[in-house]
Amino acid sequence: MIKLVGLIPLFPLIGFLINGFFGKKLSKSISGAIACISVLASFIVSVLVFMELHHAADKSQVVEIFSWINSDSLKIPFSFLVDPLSTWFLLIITGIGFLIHIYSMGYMHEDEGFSRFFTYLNLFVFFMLLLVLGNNYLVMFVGWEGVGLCSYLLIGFWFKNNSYNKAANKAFVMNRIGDLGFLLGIFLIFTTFGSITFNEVFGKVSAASTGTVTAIALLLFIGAMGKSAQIPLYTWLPDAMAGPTPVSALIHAATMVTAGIYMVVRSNIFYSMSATASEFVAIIGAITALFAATIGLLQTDIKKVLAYSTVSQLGLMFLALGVGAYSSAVFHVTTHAFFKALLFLGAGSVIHAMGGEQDIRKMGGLKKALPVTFMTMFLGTIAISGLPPFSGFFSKDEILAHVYEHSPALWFVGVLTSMLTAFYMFRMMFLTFWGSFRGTHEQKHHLHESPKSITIPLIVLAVLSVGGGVLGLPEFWGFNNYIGEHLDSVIIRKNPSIMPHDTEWMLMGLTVISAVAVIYFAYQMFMKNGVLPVENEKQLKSWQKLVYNKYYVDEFYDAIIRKPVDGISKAFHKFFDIQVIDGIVNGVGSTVNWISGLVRKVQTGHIGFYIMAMVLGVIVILFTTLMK
Amino acid sequence: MINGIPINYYILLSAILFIIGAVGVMARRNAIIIFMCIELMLNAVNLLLVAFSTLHNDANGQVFVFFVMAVAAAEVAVGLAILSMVYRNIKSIDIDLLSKLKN
Amino acid sequence: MLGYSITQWLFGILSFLAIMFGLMVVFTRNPINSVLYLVLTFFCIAGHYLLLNAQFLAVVHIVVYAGAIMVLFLFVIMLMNLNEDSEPQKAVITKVIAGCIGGVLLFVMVGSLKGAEQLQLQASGASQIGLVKNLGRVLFGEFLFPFEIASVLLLAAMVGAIMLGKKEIK
Amino acid sequence: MKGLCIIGGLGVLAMMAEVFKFKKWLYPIVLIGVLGAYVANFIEWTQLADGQTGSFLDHVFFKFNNMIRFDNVSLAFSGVIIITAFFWFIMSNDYFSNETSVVDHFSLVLFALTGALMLTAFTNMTTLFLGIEILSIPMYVLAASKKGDVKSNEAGFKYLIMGSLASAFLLFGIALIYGATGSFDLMQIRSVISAGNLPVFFYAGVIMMLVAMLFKVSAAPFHFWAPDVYEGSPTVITALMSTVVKTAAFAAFMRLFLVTFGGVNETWGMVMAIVIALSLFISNITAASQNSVKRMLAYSSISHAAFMLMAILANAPGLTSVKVILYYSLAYSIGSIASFTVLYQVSKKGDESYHAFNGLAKRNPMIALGMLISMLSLAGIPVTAGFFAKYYVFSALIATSYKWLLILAVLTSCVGVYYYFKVIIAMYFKKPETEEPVQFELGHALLLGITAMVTLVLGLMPDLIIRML
Amino acid sequence: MLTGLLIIFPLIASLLLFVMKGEGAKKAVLGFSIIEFAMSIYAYVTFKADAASKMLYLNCTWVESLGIKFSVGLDGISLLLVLLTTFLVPLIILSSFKTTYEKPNAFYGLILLMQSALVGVFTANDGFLFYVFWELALIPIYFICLLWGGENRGKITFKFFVYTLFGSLFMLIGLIFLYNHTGEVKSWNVNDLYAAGRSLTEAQQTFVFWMMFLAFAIKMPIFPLHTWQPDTYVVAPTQGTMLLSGIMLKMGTFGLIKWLLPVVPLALAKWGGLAVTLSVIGIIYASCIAIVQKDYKRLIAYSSIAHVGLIAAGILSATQQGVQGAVIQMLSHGINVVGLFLIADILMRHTGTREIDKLGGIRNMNGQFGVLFLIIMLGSVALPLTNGFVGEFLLLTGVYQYSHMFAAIAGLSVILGAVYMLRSYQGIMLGEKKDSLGTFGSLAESDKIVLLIVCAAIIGFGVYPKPLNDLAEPAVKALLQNLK
Repeated sequence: MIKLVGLIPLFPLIGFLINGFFGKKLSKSISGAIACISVLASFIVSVLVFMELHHAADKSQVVEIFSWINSDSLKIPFSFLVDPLSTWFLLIITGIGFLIHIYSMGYMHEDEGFSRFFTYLNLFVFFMLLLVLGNNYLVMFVGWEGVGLCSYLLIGFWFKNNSYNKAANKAFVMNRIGDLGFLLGIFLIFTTFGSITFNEVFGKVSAASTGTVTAIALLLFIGAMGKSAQIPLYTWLPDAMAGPTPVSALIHAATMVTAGIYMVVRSNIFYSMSATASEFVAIIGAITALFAATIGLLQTDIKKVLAYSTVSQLGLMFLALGVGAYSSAVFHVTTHAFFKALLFLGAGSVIHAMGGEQDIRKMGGLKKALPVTFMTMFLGTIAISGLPPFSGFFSKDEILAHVYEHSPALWFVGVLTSMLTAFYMFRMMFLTFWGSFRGTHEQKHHLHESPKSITIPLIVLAVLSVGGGVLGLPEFWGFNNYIGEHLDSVIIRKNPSIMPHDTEWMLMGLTVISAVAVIYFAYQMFMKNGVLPVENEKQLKSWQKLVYNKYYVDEFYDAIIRKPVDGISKAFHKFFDIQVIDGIVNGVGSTVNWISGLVRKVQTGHIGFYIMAMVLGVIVILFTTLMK
Repeated sequence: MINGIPINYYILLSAILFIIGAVGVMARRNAIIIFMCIELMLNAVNLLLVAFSTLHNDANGQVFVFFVMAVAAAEVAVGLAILSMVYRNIKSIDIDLLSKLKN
Repeated sequence: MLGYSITQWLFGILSFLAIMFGLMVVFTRNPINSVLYLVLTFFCIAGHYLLLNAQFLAVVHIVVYAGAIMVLFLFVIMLMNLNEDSEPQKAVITKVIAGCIGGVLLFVMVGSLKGAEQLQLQASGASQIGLVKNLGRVLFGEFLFPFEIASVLLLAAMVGAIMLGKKEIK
Repeated sequence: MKGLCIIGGLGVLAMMAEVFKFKKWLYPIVLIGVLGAYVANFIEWTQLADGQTGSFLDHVFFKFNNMIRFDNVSLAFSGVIIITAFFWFIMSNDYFSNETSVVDHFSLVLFALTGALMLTAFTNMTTLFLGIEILSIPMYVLAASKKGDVKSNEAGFKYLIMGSLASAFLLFGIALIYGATGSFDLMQIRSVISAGNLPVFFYAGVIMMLVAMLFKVSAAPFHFWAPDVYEGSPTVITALMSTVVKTAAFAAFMRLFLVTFGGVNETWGMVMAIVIALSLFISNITAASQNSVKRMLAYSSISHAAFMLMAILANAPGLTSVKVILYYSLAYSIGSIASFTVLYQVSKKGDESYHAFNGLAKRNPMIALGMLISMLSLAGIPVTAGFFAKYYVFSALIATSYKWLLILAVLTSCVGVYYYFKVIIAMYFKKPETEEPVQFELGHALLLGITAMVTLVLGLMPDLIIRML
Repeated sequence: MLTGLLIIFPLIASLLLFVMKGEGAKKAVLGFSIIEFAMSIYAYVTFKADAASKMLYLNCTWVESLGIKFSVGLDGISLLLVLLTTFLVPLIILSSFKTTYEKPNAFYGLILLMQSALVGVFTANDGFLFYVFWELALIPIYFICLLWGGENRGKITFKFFVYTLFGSLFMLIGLIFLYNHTGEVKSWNVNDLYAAGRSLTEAQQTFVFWMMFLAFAIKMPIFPLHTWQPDTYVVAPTQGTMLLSGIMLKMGTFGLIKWLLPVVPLALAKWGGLAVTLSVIGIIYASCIAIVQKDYKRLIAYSSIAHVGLIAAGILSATQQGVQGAVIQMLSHGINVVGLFLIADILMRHTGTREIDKLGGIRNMNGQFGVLFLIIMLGSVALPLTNGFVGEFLLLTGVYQYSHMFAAIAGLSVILGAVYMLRSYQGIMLGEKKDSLGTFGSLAESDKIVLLIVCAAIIGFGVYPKPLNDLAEPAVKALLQNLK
């Protein structure tokens, strides 16, 4: 089956092609079915591959599809790498992808772009699979940019709305900034090691100087920053919520945004060689985690809350990567994929029920109208808040333990982040599902639980969110950390934890207690006191205003990047190009004309002058040649 | 030294006459006088040729003078014909009036 | 006389006169006077020819220039009735410039004409080259072709002059 | 030599046409005569000894007491002159039929041609001088030949005065050289030069002759007469001046300065370079802002003269420079004749400006095409003859120390393209004032066809000419 | 033989066209161009079978006295460019079917004439022949622009003509200089010129380098010699613009590869940095300007400057990847830009304007067009699995080996390119339809076919560029051997 790994991306590609070419002629159900089946087929193959690899002796198998780019020493085949890391991600992508495809059948049913949506979605899955399957950095980059494209297409799915289009453009451009870093990283890898195939490169790393490795690691990390929405390239992600909700769930929560983590894990050898780069990754991750979490506190759009939460969680994962806890990061990717997809899908269900309304100030008391949604979302919220024994608890705890080992200060940031997370998540839950309904009558009239195609994925994901923790039970509890073992062959593992068990217990206890305390505080605030987010921005206090407006980062970027670039461009165009350069060119022409006008005057028409000129000419010539 | 006179003197003399002619061409507006000045220049050349002819004791120089004379005569004939035609048209032989063609 | 031979005296006087008359040609206002001065200059030049033992040439010179060409000039001047001092004059500045240019030209020429001393001097006095017989031999011998072709020149001049001179017949 | 005799005889014959009343037959007779002269010339060419690519002035076919000598080079240039003259006669057929003094015109042109042919073959200062005068005097008359037109008078007058002055300088130069070398014979002068030890005034003589010749080829700063005379003269006469006269002047120039004074070229090299630079600059720059196509062509002829002078300046080994000039003068003559033919036709109403060409492509596409090709050739665009002409000049000059001239030549060529293309733009782009087609008579159309073809054929196979010498 | 035929055939065809009348010419010219394409495919097959096949070479004397030969032949690079030319010309012709031109026979005749000259440029193995074809290519395009162009064309096309001629005259001087150094028996043969160039001193090489570089830089165009280009592109008729940007621009880059790189290695080592700097500045500069363009055609024009700047930088880096990338990118850019200009033309025909601000919401009216446009745009921003990516990646790799910094700066075009392309796509296609716009209608069959072929090529060569690489790689390798 491993030899047939090419089938995994092939199925979604076929789905894409069918829907792309014939989507309009097919009925909605057929079109959706094709998309779902193609992903399901991939999932099945993935599972088979996963199983086979699990038993195989060779944990890293290369499958070459065709020769792609050849240029002297630069040989880049289009080939896939099947190893524990890629298969793990294959499962997440195809699995969650399949659920979301199902969900979308219901969610997008009324949309006129139904088949187009599935076309894009299949294309996304295809590229995402390429990303994780690629055997070299360039194939990875293909997937990398490809998912960026799909993200662009899906954010701007409702292309009649120009603000959505702007968000899509923003996402694409910001990703491209990261991609440039990635690309430069690839170049550096190529010039240093003469190859960009993973195994070849990793085999030679030790020969390279630390400086080069740091440079490579940082350049690659720039790519990750873009894709995984880290400071300073995170602002596109909240805007990306313009896309349909399943997209937010699949792309902007579960899979694409974790590509950065995948890449760092894949290249972990560089990071483990370079302390500087690791430290940098950790700090960026920590800052992002905290920063995004604070913004999340005051958001009123249900999807925006989740978006910032995603950014924050991604920050947490990078923090893990920075401290060398690669498998913990993958673990958190996995659990995060479960509960964040769940939360987004739940939110989608709410929005669906509310007729498109996304503002939590207009919701409230939906618990009764949407029981399944409520239940599943509630489980997801608990999971993300890190309460045991939900999956989030295990993954987050594992990370925090490793962070503590590395630096207590960062650990404190992590804990703070998870407290904030618990707070705003419960804030969202309380405001949405409890209390009284604050929307219009019409909305209230239309409130209803979503169809099966929506609820079933919710339930599945809820189960996974709850039980996902078993994949990585803490070692000091005496369990085998499944993920850790699984990824053993691809990861430079830190030495097993040397912390005393009681310290670990204490840390775990602290985080749980703090989370519970925060939830209680939220409960007090929103349930007991019924505090509502203010309607009008003017009523906010100044610090709140700052946070509410996301620290004015967008405005800041606008002022220091977009406007100057536009200004410079205009100056280049209007002044430099037209006036200076073309001015010089045209100036040559007009100068010729001008001189011509002058020289013409010399031809006076007076013969006396001509004669004089001639005689003068004779004099000058005689003088210069003979009077030396 | 020709008959006791250095050749340089002849060269100088004809140069002076030549230049007088040239100055005349430059300084006068009357076309006829300009023609005359050109004749003067040609004569200066003739004188030089004869002087060199004697110096080299070679008849070619003097024969050449004949041709110069023939040409001078021809030029004068044509020149005066043109002049009279110009005069017929503009009733003047002032060369400064003939400056329609310019720039 | 004063250490100069008669030839030298004659050379000096003729040269002085030639230059003076030459200047008068240029500076006289009345064209008729110019013509006459030019004739005088030609006579001086003829004198030089005699000094240089070019007797035949001197005679031809008088006949062609003084006798034919200058008469033609006179005819034209009279035909056009330019017998006055009314000729418009060039601006003084032009004249000054012309004079200056002439001066500079003289300077340059004098400078460039030096070096004639190196020429090998021929025995002189007994020269027979200026005689008709000798000239005729050269002219109709070596210079036959130019002589013949000069006829074309004269023909062309004649045709041209006639063409320009005659009235347009419509 | 036979060619020269035939042309001269034709001139005399033409004079008699009035008296003997065969005026009507004169035009065909002259055409046949010119063709005959070409054939005679060609026969002489074929009778030349083998190994025609020998050094200059070898392979004498005819000579006359060291006065005139028809060698391979002179025969080649004679051929160019005669064939150009033949084209010219075709071009100016109706000019003659409109003219009252047709006989005089014919004889004058033929006499001028005689002079031009002399200039290709002289070996003596006497024949040089006579040749120049025989060429010039009829041209003075022809320039002034529109008797009632003040402009034409002015042109003739200016030409005459300036030409006489140049002759005076030429003569002074000849006299000085005679004084220094004791001879008028070019070969003898050359041997004296190679013996060395010349007085300074010899060099002055060379310079004066150079000035006179530069005047004849209208190089700056001795070019002032050219635009005025070209503009004032009747168009066909201008065509004659810019082709036959120029070719002849260059043939003479070449004999003097490549052969006779070749030994002292360090004297005149730098002078020539500066003159070329000045000519290139002034001509092209001034041409750029002209409104009259005729005047533009006058300036362009100065610029082409500068290019040909570059070939002389390069003084390339063997016959290279000569070949270049031969090729260049042929290419230029052909191009000029074609453009003057068109100009002559479209300016019949008196408008010689660019407007006269407006919309010519619509009014008569074939003629416009002919003009287009000649303009491209004059501008030096491949694969026309004009391109190879320029190419040869460049390649001759690049081996010398005057490379800076090339840069200037390129820059000014671009300006040149500007004014040639103004004509093209007018023909193809501007709206015509009237839609009525321009009628061209068969002779002119044929002429344009032939010139266009020759231009292209020479552009594709330059060896046809280059291999001749 | 075959190569000679590739040059001669369009020439004869164009002469035939000139005597044809009106509408018949349209079909005939398409037929001719397709036959030409088929012939070039045959050449490709022959080349694949035996690269040294006699069929591919023609070598006959032209001007014997100067050692000029009519010597043409195909190597990997020139074959690719010939294929590009013969591939694009039918598309260009097809794209004109919806536009009615006055005197179509002359119009198409000139296009074929141009094709003949272009094939000549790409195949010439003789320096002089190269120059002649180089100039010849200029004349038809000049007339295409002059006669069928837009507003103010007289001045603009003239500027274009003189500007490029100016450069090429300097190239002529450079070539003659090389020729004069080819030893006892002068020769214009490309290998002799290479040898001559390498025998020069550094100062002489520098002279030749700048003389030739000027010509190529103007043709491409490289900053700051580019100002003729946007105006000309805008004013030219669409087919003229396609020819200019799709093929003619490659003359400059091709010239760099074949006629400059191997000739003057010393000068390249010394002055290449400056040239690369100019190219890189041009990339950023043109990209920036493209961002603020209002006219879509002008935007593409500037984007073309940016692309070609990268190509030039890649070539001048003189690395295998750089040059090979340049070759590939030349093809990709040719194909993409034809598509983009056709889109500009379609916009103009369907809506009467190309101003981005006045357009909008077209995707609502014609989704198919929206998708085709999207694909071409993505090819142009070099998204992976489009043809643009392969070239751009190799180019940047090459430049990176030359200088890390330049690669980083040049890489900014990746971002800026996305900015202006997406912005313009959004402005034109997305959002709500503007009230001022009429109905868009459906695409004409001919347009649709061209766009589909272009899209197929974009994706096809993006996914599987091996055929191109197989041709380019050995040729570039052999060329770079010359540098050592």
